Amino acid sequence: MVQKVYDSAGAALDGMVRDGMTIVAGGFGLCGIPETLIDALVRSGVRDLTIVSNNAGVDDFGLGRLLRTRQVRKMISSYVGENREFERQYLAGDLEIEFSPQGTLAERMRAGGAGIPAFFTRTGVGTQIAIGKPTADFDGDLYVMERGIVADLAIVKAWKADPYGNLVYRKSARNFNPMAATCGRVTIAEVEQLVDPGAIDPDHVHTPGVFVQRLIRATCNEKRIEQRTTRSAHAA
Amino acid sequence: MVQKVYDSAGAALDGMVRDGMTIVAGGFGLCGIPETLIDALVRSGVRDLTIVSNNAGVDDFGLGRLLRTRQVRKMISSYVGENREFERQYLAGDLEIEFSPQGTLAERMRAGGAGIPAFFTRTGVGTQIAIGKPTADFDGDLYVMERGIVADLAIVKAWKADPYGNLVYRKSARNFNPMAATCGRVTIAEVEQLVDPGAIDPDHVHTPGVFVQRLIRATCNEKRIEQRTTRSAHAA
Amino acid sequence: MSWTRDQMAARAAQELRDGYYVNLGIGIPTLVANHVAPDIDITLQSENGILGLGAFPTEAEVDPDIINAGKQTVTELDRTSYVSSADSFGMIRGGHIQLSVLGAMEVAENGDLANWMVPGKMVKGPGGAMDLVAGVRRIIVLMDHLDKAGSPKFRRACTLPLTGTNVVDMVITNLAVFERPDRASPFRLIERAPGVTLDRVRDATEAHFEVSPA
Amino acid sequence: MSWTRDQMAARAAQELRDGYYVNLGIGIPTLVANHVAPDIDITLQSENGILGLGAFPTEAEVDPDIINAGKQTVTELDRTSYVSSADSFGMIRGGHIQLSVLGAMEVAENGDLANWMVPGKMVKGPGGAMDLVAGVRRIIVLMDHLDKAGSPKFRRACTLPLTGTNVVDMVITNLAVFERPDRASPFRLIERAPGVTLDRVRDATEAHFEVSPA
Repeated sequence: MVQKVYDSAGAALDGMVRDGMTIVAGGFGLCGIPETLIDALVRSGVRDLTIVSNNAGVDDFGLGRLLRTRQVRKMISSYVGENREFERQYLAGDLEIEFSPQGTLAERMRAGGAGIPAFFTRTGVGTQIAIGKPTADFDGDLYVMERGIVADLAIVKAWKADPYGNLVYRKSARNFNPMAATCGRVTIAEVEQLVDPGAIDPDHVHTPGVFVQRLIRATCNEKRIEQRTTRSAHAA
Repeated sequence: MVQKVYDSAGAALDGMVRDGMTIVAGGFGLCGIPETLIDALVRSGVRDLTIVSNNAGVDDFGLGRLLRTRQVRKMISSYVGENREFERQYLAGDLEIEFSPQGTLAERMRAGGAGIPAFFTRTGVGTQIAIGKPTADFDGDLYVMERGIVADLAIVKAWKADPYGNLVYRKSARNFNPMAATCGRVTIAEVEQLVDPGAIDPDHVHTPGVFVQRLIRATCNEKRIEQRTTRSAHAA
Repeated sequence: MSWTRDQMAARAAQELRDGYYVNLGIGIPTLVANHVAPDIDITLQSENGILGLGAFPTEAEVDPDIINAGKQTVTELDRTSYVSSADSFGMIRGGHIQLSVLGAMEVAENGDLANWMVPGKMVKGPGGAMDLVAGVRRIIVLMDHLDKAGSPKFRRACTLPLTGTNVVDMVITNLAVFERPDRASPFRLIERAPGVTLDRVRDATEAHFEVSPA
Repeated sequence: MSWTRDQMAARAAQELRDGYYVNLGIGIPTLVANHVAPDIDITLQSENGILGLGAFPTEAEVDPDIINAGKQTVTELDRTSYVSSADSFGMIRGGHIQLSVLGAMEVAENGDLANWMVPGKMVKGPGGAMDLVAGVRRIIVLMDHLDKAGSPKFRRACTLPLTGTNVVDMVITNLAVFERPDRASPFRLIERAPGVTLDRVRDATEAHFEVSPA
């Protein structure tokens, strides 16, 4: 059996990174992001990356770390509002951004992973997002054509994995991870728990092992919270 | 709270059927088919149906029952090989068939449910399936455009449901049911077990309740086997 | 007099129907959840991948793996299911969410909506707003009637880059409520805040609108 | 002499590599699973929605909810996951399955494949065959060298309606093995069954092919 489990993020990235490559990353905001692999990418020194990710992290966490070290040339995202370093580099012309509406971005990843090079959506019709893209009329409504995304590498965060690479996500940390896992030519997953073969019910697998080539135990599980909103326990 | 649980298949179908309508049905072969709802459709006497389903059942079971009573005008399927009644009616010109490759059919249901009117696939390029359909070149390969499917009614079979309509399928009985559930303007699910609110782990839901308008306990769970293939227990 | 934000949210909550699946935008729209009538059961959707959003957690309940589309910590309910963002936007794009309440910078009389960028300012991106307005069946905008400079936000045409074209069904401001029965019809003024005259609404509105009762 | 069906399946099994995800078609291709080398670990996919197919069940294990794409009862393994048919064909169409072994009525020298309909006979439909040949990275055809009428099945061009164009990478018959390194290259005869002469292969083959070693 091919061994998918690697000892460290550095070992899992070995031979998988090169300057100018495209990397898709799971996560929404700072939730469900592959913290361990992002740190390893920082250490790898790889440059001129195109990163496909819904968000760009914050200044000192998540993908923000790769921005701070200026390893990123272009982002494909739906929202990058939480990151001042991003703004500085963008305004200086050092960083390119391609905005994709959030649902369109999610679908572009799924399409790329499922061998669908393009699909039509109403999202963005008549807006700047549709400029330069083909449109078509179906049953009297206008739709814009969007392209599937296939990346050189996908990095995802999951809650549990078995040695076959079957992944289970936890709650809203699932977000973009399942699609990201499908659209990398190589996919590396970091997981909070590595469990024995058979420990995951076959009906509960979110990402089947076929999509995961390499696997590590996550060593960074900080899970920083962006908006800690609470209510009083007494009011409950 | 809107009550989704109905007392019987007949009650759940009440007001939902009309001659000439399009119905999408989950199931693959005789596995995971909505047996109870199919029988109720037979009893309803509704006619001139267009049925979207991967298969057409067998002569005396599954969708074959609706064929035998000549309630079906057209099938959209990938494979109808197990049904002689189908063959008789087709050769007599009483039944129309639109073949869609299995993966294309699954994707067309998903697309219809997800608001995607059309997508491109390599499947069927250069074959009879692609005749009359637009094609386009992406990155040097030719693809054919296929349309999303939205049906007037979807009927699906699940293993478990809670009163909110959250569904869980069992093993390979999942097959086409999740996509069928999304692409009906109204979706009725029949389930083997109705469980209490909260009894299904939110991470294990296969079809979220938003897609299910009506729900019944299945009274037919024959689950007929088409190819009973076994090995000797001693050889194991 | 004009309506407070809570009163605007309460007015939007009157549009909810039993059994609705609803997506509430970030900001004032989230207040709508506080005004749901007791006999109405709705399910809130969060586009990152939660169907069945609960309230904010107590300190003890805070779970970094349960956040809403505003990246706020939330809780789950006995009806909750989690899905991928692709499946979540499948619900949205596929028309399975009945109602969305969103904020806006500008709304045009033809139903165009602008709420994602101001030229010359740093662009943060559309997030899920374009998907919501394109896919959800009914869109209600909650916004101040005038912007900070005192200019009308309900306009003949949007001056800002659009989020969607012909997507707004109802506009609730601090002064008035405008509605249209379908997207081929003009907006009609159906309610005014207490003490707000028709003339005041006309003065503060650039968009053409009908008045009901006429 | 010519190869038996089991020998053809065993030859196909030699193409398996450790870690491969493989889809085996209905009929002779299913026999390939019986010939996997002990040091090779592969995972079988069934397009209805099983990744990690097990053997046939014992009578006690039969479960009508576990069937393969041939509608046969099967079992699950400790690696198994179930997915929807949409997700299953996502694996196939997206190129995540390394190898598929399929039967064929005809293969053409340009790699075209016909295996789904015979004009004049009742058409049963393509099932998943068109998706498999379009999406799986490498396609091996297992078929008899001649049809029942004694005509060559490996032809200049297919006479039957196509399942896919330029999709076949290797042809294993009861007489010989043909392969090509990529889909721009011609097929090359690389093996013959014991006692089968080159002339016999030429006589029984309509397709042009190269011979290796030349």
